[in-house]
Amino acid sequence: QGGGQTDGKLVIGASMLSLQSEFIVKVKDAMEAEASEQQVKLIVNDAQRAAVRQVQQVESFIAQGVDAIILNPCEMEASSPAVQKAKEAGIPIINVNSETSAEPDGFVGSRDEESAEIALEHIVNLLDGRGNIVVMHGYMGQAAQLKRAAATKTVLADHPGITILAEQTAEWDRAKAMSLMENWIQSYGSKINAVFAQNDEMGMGALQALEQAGLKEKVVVVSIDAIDDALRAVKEGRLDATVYQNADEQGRKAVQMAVDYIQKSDSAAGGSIYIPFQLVTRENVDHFLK
Amino acid sequence: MEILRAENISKSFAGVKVLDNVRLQVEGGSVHALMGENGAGKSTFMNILMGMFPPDEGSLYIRGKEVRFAGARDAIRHGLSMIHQELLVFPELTVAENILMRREPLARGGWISRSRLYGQAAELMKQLEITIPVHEKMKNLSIGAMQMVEIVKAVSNQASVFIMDEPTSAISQRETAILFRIIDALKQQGKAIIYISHKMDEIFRVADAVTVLRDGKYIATREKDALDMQELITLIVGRELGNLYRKEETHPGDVLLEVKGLHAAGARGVSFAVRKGEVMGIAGLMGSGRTSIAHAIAGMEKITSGELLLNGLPARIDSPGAAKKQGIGLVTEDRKQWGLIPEASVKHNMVLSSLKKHSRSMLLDPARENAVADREIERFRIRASSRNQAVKSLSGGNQQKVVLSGMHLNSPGLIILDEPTRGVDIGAKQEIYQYISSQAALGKAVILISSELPEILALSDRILVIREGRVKAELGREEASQELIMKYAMTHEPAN
Amino acid sequence: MNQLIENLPAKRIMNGGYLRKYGMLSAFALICLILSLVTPNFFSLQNVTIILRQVSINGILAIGVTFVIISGGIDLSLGSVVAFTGVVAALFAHPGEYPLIAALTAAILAGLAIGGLNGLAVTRGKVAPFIVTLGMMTIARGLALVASEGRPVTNLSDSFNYIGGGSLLGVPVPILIFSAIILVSSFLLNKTRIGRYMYAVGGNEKAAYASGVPVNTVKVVSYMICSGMAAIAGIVLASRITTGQPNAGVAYELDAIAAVVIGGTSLAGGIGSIGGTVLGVLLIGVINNGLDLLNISSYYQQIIKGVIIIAAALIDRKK
Amino acid sequence: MNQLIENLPAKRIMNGGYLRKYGMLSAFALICLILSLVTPNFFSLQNVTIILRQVSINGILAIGVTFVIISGGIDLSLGSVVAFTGVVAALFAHPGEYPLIAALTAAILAGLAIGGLNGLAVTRGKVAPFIVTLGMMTIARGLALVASEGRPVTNLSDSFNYIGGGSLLGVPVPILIFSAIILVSSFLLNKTRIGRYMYAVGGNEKAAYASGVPVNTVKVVSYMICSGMAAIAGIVLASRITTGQPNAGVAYELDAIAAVVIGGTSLAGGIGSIGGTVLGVLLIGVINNGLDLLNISSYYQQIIKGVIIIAAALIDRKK
Ligand SMILES: Nc1ncnc2c1ncn2[C@@H]1O[C@H](COP(=O)(O)OP(=O)(O)OP(=O)(O)O)[C@@H](O)[C@H]1O
Ligand SMILES: Nc1ncnc2c1ncn2[C@@H]1O[C@H](COP(=O)(O)OP(=O)(O)OP(=O)(O)O)[C@@H](O)[C@H]1O
Ligand SMILES: [Mg+2]
Ligand SMILES: [Mg+2]
Repeated sequence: QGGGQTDGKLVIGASMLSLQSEFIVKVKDAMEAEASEQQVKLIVNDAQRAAVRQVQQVESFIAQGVDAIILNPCEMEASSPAVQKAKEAGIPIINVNSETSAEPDGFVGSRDEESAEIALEHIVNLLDGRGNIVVMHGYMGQAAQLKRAAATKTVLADHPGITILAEQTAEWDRAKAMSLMENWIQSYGSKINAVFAQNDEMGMGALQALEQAGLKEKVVVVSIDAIDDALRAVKEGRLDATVYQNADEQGRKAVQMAVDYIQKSDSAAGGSIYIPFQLVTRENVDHFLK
Repeated sequence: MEILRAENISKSFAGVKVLDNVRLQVEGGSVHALMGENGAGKSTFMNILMGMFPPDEGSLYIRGKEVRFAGARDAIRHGLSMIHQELLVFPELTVAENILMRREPLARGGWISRSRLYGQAAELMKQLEITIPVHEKMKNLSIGAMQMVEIVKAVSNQASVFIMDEPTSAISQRETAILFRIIDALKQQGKAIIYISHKMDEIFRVADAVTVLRDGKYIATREKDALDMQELITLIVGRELGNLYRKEETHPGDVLLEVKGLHAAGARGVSFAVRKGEVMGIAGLMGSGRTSIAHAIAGMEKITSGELLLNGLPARIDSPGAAKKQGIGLVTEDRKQWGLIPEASVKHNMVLSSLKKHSRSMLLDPARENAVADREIERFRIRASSRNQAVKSLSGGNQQKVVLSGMHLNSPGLIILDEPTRGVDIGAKQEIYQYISSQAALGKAVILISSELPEILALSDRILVIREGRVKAELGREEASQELIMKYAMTHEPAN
Repeated sequence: MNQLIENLPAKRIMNGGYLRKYGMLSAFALICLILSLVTPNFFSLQNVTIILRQVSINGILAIGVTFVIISGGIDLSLGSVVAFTGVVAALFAHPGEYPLIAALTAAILAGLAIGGLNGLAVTRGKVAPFIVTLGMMTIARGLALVASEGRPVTNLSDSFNYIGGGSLLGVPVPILIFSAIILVSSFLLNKTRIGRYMYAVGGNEKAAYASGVPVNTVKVVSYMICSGMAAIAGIVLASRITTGQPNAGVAYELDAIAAVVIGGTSLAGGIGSIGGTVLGVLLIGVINNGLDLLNISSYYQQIIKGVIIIAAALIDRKK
Repeated sequence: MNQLIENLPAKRIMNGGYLRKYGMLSAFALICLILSLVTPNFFSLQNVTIILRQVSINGILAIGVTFVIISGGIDLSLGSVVAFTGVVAALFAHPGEYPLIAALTAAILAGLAIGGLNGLAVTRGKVAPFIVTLGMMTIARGLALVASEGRPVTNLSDSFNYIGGGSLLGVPVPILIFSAIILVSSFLLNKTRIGRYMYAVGGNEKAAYASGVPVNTVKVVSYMICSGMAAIAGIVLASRITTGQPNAGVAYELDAIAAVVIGGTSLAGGIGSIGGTVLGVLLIGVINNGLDLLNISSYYQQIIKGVIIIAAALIDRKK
């Protein structure tokens, strides 16, 4: 342990879910900012959404003898071996953004279910508890898709007036979501009262399809992530709402926790920090727009 | 004794009847020749016997028992073996692996014994007095050598009927003699041989009986004793054929091409000159370097040293495109590899190299292409269902004519013909000979490379004899003879 | 050579031209028929328009790669090129900065440059097309990420967004672009010398060379056309989703190549047609649309889609 | 025919065997040398072990698809087969339910069945391999989702997890499996009739048919070997991430085919070797590992990776 120091600096290795995801890039940026303030060296690897690559990257970090590891898990279960390996090697490991089933030394992030709960509750409110919705899923089988889908079911169980007309994957992709929405409009036309998209990319795609079909006025669209485009759309009154997840705080807290852990080297430094999601509507959007 | 009999075989491709009720009966211990013009249906017939595809109608009997082949494997199991007209080789495998395909010797564990594989193949080669290294990859051999390997592969099968579809089209006299020795041995063992060739002298040398097909129909069968050259030709082409080698009078003019000290892959210091209006023959054994010389002049092969002068001026020819621009046209000996786009139509193949000439700047001119193609089909009497037939479904001889017409359409001043009558029937040969001598009479320079000495002798004004990449003799038309050419081509000299 | 040759893939494809096209055409007609029976909206003008707009991006890409495949090559980089050129276009398409033409030119030049590099690596560098374009696939993706700093490039001008979202005389612009490309490409491939040379080079490179065809030029041009088309698709996509997405277009090359192959173009080169490719594109588009209309669970959608593609190919060769 | 032939890709690829292998070997050696100079940890025993373990899954897949490619086919379904068989194995691997062998057998049978179907569709159905395996790619993905109900299958027994995570005499089990597969595959391909027939069928299918080689059987076997290997890879992967993940293995086929092609196997069939494939696998693995060790930003990593792959192929053909 500690063998990876260069010029006496602490070294932290980070394995990120995907650096092609806007949100994860923001988390990474925050981590880098914090790391340079704390004067620690941060090595960032991109797991490109593959849990097995993540496991490999953590093994590499262990071999390089980093002082701590930050893991942004691809999958709850599949990324767990990475956590176990780090713990076996006695290197502190902090999970950021989402959880693994193996317990890390510390956790900074949010409960993914919460985001879907907030979004769905908002839809239910706007529809007054009655209406038909369609649901766009992310890539099938991924943790975020599963958790958001599970939360959708639990929320709707309490609101029998809401019916799911159709649900389908658009694989987190805006172009695919547009096509899917167009096709749904063909099948269901004006029966659709609301769209819940598991991320903003898909939400924006659905929004554009609805606008082109001249249906936007009648349909509620809510999605998750609060990417810049979605925030602007909320501000313009096109998108009804998005759900904000605080990338900056997640990234910074994760690095702080890692540094604390190394310096104090006791488990008191660990623990879990939950950063709540926030609903973004036209009323509060200015607060989130830079 | 009858070994194989085929009755009432018919076959159509895409509605065109290619075989119409043909029959054939072959006896053990004899050679039965099958003859006919290009596209008469000989190869189609043989492929049916070999189980390559089923006939539409007809039956097949082996030793009197009717058989039906579900595939080539069945035919092989029933004791048939075939040398295909189109070389069917595995270019990436070695000579030994090619020869012993499906007959690999196994070691005790059930796996292939490489040492025995190469041992057996080498042994076969030795028995047959063929010197091709068995470890060499097939793709590194010349077509002639590949043809020899195919022969070895076929005749080393434990079969009772051997089908040989133009086995000598790519080899020279020396190799043909080896093949005939093999055939004699097979006859001794009581095997039946079906032999296809367009070369009359070969037929008279080996055949015990001849069956003739024309336009997919059975015409006649003749026993050896009742065989007459003139009658046979008439049976084949359906009309009287005049003098095969009619040569127009030529008047050699200025030197068009001068080659000085040419070195290339297979040429080691070759010098000669060709005049306008003359046919210069190049003779030599297989592998002597004739093709290398032709390729070097036509920009297909790198010239390592030496000089080419066209009309007295040094010429830089580094690609076939450059050669074409400078008025050099080549008919390749290897049409499959270098000559044809198999999937493309007869028309597209014909006009490919002269496309620039036959189009309006960048745009194609379909009407003109059609007209040109129809004219060429007419000129060379190409047997195709239409100008749009894919060239790969033409018979071998007709493919050769397509290659020839493609060269012709560029109207080059220097015509290089490398084995131009490979696989061409006797009627078509006559047409090609007339074409060659008329081109020379028009003042073009022609280089004619051929392994068929009679055609070289009849058509050339002058003959170069090549051995081991060098010019061994230059013979005038008057002095040249088969014996003299072979003497220069074969004499062994100590290497320097 | 019926039976034997029928066993050979090459021959099957060759059997070619018309026959094959009609086989796939019947398969396509059959699928359309079934869909219009089970889904009421399938044959509406509106839905047909939607299908056409949905397929236009894959259509443009598939036509581009048809040129490369006919010439005997392959292009795996086009999905990444879509992303890269989309980002480049978006960077020049912020409202009030440059005229629209700047965004279009920049993207298309970027595409042509990548195609040129692919072509040079294949011809001068003599590296197998699969490896060259696989390398370029990751290079162009990296370039897209670098150029966009890993974030979607948003806030694009209305005139730019019109390309993917607008309509002219009731016809969505992407459909118009796709149609124009079909016409121009058919012309290029069938009526010009370079088009003929592409078939020749793909059919037998050695023979084409021996006939004096400028083999290298032909190949480079085919790669440039392909990447140029990918740039057009990148522009249309960026405009349609009003964003330059650095992670757009992942695996688009597979869809495009699939459409080409379903349309009867041989991966061995030398055979194929724009018409066939368009048919392949429509087939895939109709399946996607129909399965969505039928609201089939996404797990089963995948299974059914795979089965239909194989079944269509089976009908194709039966005919 | 020197120069001309050297200009042609076909010939170049053919030029084959040793020369080509050594070209790539030098490229590989060069990359290793550079990496060991710039990164201190690169040549440690630990890092080499890590690299080998990292490449073992892609290695197993690449070897499997080598059989298919040498026989003149292609397999795009293997990434999905990894997911499907991984899920199948996981379903039978919950602790205390079935013996370990049940999970392994079920997964491998599932793989062989898919390979058999691929092979039958190609031979009996006479559909182009690209289309068949593309269809199977989405079918197998759908099956994985259906079998797992779209969720990762977790809670696997320790004995199962040992396959991907454990070590024997200090050597990680995946490396042992990979090594065993290399040995068995080389033997199969070089020393048995069926192996040699694969080269024959891929090299000239018609000639193989005419020689009496059972062409269809050879093809079906090659697809079954490929999918069987994919099942082994699926087991190793599921075990390594202690989950049967229905969305695992996306695009694995591309990495596997890339390794095969970099290793000198021609996509046209008839040429190739297990040794070459292993080299290709190692090359990709070393690049991935080295770029991670150097902590190069992931955007530039992609660019560099693409450049290195093309450059290695350039060195290869120079030699
Ligand atoms: N697959 C095919 N499709 C269409 N026509 C074919 C096909 N195969 C052969 N043919 C036609 O069948 C006829 C007979 O061809 P075949 O090859 O049997 O002739 P051949 O007698 O062997 O001629 P050659 O002496 O030139 O070899 C030709 O007209 C040819 O065009
Ligand atoms: N690329 C090459 N590298 C080395 N040697 C070569 C090459 N090409 C040809 N040769 C050799 O050069 C000699 C001449 O070959 P070439 O094909 O020109 O002979 P040929 O007289 O036309 O015989 P054939 O009748 O077989 O065509 C042969 O011995 C051949 O092995
Ligand atoms: Mg014939
Ligand atoms: Mg020759």
